[in-house]
Amino acid sequence: MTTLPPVVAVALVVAVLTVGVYGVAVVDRLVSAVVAGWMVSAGEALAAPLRAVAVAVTRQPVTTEAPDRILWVLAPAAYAGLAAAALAVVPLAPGVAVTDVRTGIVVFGAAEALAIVAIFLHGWAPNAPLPLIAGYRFVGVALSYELLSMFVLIAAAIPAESMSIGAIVESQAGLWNVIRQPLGLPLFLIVAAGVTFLGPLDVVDSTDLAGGGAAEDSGMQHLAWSAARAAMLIAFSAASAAVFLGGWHGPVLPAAVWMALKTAGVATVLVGARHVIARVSPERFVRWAWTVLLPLAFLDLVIAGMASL
Amino acid sequence: MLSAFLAGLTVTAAATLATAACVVLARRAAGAMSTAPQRVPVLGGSQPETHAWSRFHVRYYPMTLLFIAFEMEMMFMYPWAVVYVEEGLKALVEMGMFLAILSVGVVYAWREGAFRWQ
Amino acid sequence: MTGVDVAFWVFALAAVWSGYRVFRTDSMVRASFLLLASFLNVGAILVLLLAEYLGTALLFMMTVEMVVMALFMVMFMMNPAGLNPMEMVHQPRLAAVAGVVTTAGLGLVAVVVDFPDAPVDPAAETIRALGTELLGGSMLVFESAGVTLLATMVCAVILSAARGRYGDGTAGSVAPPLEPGGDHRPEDDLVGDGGGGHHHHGGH
Amino acid sequence: MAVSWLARLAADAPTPVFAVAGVDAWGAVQELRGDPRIRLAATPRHAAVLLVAGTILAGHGEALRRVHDQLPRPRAVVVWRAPGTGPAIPALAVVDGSADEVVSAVGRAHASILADPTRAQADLLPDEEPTEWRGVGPFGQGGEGMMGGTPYGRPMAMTGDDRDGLALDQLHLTLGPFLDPLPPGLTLDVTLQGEVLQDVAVDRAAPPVVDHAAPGDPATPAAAARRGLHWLAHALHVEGLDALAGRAAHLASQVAVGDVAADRSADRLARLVTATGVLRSLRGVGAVDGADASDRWRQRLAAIVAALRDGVVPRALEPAPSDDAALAGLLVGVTLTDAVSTLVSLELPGVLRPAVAA
Repeated sequence: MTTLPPVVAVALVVAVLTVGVYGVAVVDRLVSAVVAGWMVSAGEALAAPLRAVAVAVTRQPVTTEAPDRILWVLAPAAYAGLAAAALAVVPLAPGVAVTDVRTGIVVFGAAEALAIVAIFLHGWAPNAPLPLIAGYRFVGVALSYELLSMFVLIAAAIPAESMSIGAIVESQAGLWNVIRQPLGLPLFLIVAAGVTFLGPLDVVDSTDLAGGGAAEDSGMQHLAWSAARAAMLIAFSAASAAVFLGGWHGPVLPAAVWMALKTAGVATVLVGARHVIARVSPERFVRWAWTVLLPLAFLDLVIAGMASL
Repeated sequence: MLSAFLAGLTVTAAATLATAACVVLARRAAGAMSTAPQRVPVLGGSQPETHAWSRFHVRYYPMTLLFIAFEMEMMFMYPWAVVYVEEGLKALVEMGMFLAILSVGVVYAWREGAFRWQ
Repeated sequence: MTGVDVAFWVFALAAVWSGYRVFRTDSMVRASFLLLASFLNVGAILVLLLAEYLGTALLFMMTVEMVVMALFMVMFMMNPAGLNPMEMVHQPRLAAVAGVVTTAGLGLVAVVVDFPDAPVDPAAETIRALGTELLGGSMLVFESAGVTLLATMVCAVILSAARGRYGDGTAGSVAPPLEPGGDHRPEDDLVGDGGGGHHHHGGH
Repeated sequence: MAVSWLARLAADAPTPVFAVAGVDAWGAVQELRGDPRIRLAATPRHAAVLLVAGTILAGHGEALRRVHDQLPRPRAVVVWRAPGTGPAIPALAVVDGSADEVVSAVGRAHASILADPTRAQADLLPDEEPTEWRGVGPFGQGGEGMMGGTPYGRPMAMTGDDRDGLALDQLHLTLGPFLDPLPPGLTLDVTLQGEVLQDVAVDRAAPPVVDHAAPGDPATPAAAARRGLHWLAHALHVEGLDALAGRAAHLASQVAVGDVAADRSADRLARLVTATGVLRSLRGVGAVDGADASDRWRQRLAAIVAALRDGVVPRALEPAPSDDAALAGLLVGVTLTDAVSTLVSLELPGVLRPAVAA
């Protein structure tokens, strides 16, 4: 287990997240333009994130009556920090890992669980009805998808004989987990959609609650939240690529390039899902998660177990 | 190993602090506080009668209790997964039993309608 | 002092400080998540002790548990966000005495007892050993835990779900008399005209 | 110099707009979702420009001023097609022309407040807290006891009974009249416990006089299709499908100019909407006379396609439920999420149907 010095680690993670968040914003612009049937030039798409930043910087961050100011600042900060933590346990190339520890998937799961706290607090902090409702209904959804995440990651750990994500990647040298454990990736993508509340699980900052958790966010407060959300999407895309899509394994191209391509591919799928899959009501998702998805996760574990006997 | 954890912690702290700094600086730079009419929560033009913070009636509370029990079980499964290949059939059978017991709990809860909004 | 010592003191002080803040804040949400912060620091200390799995599992478990605790705290506590000023402690004098005595007792144990000094080899396969133990000598314990948790799940559903398969959970329930041998008072029943029983107004 | 560079960069972004529309201009506002130069925000907090369109009822003056003040500074107001009878609001620009003109005006207003923030518009309501509370009461919380104060000017929520035997706090809220997800002119007085509606009172705006969005004979297939597409754009937006909403809105503007390619696009749009699974996710929500929200969506989609492809003026949907009490009854006991989905799917007389018969 080689580790990077902290300074290099910070530089690496910050660079990946910055490029990733920028890329998510560009892809989001392109996909929404395609779905809406608009023409958008490449230059315009590339400039879109910068312009959005400029708009946010020029707006006043509004406060509400008696908000919890500390938690309101802490929520996006913690969410971004957890995205960095989740990305840190994912090795980006052989030997290029910040925290590829033996308990990798547990640390990843802990970051995912702490993200629930950050998202709940973001809804709680403004002391306003619509964000509060959004925060609470998210927790119901989150506690339901959390079990799925534990199951599919444990299933991936079985053939690797280790909880380290680096070892999980190594175990896929012959056959990728997406084929060996076909239910793993779809279930994990549902979890990713939940943590970044997009597409079918767009239950937090949703339009049916006039912006929901972000209904009171303006200016930099909103930008920080959106950027943290995109960062988490990148962290989950990288984890999906490493755990299910063989990580850096692939012919011809260098390892890091494969990893980057697979991460970008998963991120594009998730961003696309945001525009073409309708929201499921939280109540129905909770019922569905426990009665349909959880048995599927059991099945995933059994398949993984059978294949590794 | 500890150095890897230290690197992870540094990365987490750096991202957290950088984001917090952006928000705090923007709030400082905006100068004047929000005015009283600006601070009213968004409800489409009307005012709320009370504060939003209240004894919030969570509708999925039976599910959360079930979740706690289930999650505690799951923590046993991480070390189990690591030795699975080594132990082979024994591990499969044991975990099968374990999961069967848990499934009984979930099926029972489903039959009693515990996943419905109360 | 080694780096590990420095880290230990940082985490230990952070754990104690956030534990102390739990009792100084008026907001139930802040209290829950300050307690979580305390646990996170304890988890970090476990990692420093090279109990890698226990430490990281503690982070994971405590996080979701504190989320659920926060939900229930806010549900049932009066003035959950502490918007109105209030006294957060009951029986402060007794609590202070109990606190001092406990701290002194535990402190004495910590100082006086000669703890074994048996550092773990960082390369030791502790997680593997744990897994083998769960499938070997401790298998019965492990399976009993499964049955116990099943009982927990069933009880949680019975106690909390308002409606079951056979209809309203309170249907036919009769409130016990207030005094032993006293008369049953229909107005205490949970069912019926909504009188009595469930007008509890929280409190802390 | 740096600031002007930033201002120019921000001015090039799609302008974030919060729209407040009278029933007569609501359709025209929905059509703006098809224009990439602006972005209709779900909350005033995300907007830089307030667009006030059509006839705002005199009784909604305070609500309008409150929404105006909720926009972060610097803010600008653009008024569009106002008949001059509504509540007065100072505006940076007043436009009476086409959608294209108003989008340009909105962009110019944004650029102008960015370039010179002194041009931005100040609050309309006085900077006063809802009630006097500072220093009142033994602990200065504006009252006595743990629940009796009015800290920060507002009282605390109080408990009420509920169906599962718990008696937790209720929030009494008025949603609207300018809440983005609600149909225009609709105000809901709700009592919420958790996210479930315990009590609902519906208040609808009086039917307005004229519909600018679809001038001419409303009985033409094109006008009917266009009105259907306005509904679809808003409904897709509420269900979280903003990009598809843009497509629906763009199609509406194509229909308006008599584009012949519109009929094939309508077919494609209906297929795309079905593919999102929105019809499946709305199944069982807000059933009236055996038809749920999903059925109503399907009927409306079919009507749009029929109007454009076959030139059939669709039979008007049964306005259901028939009265406000029945509508309120439909919403009691469901979550706010489902209540919004139900309202969006319904054909509400006096709300979605401008007074075409007049």
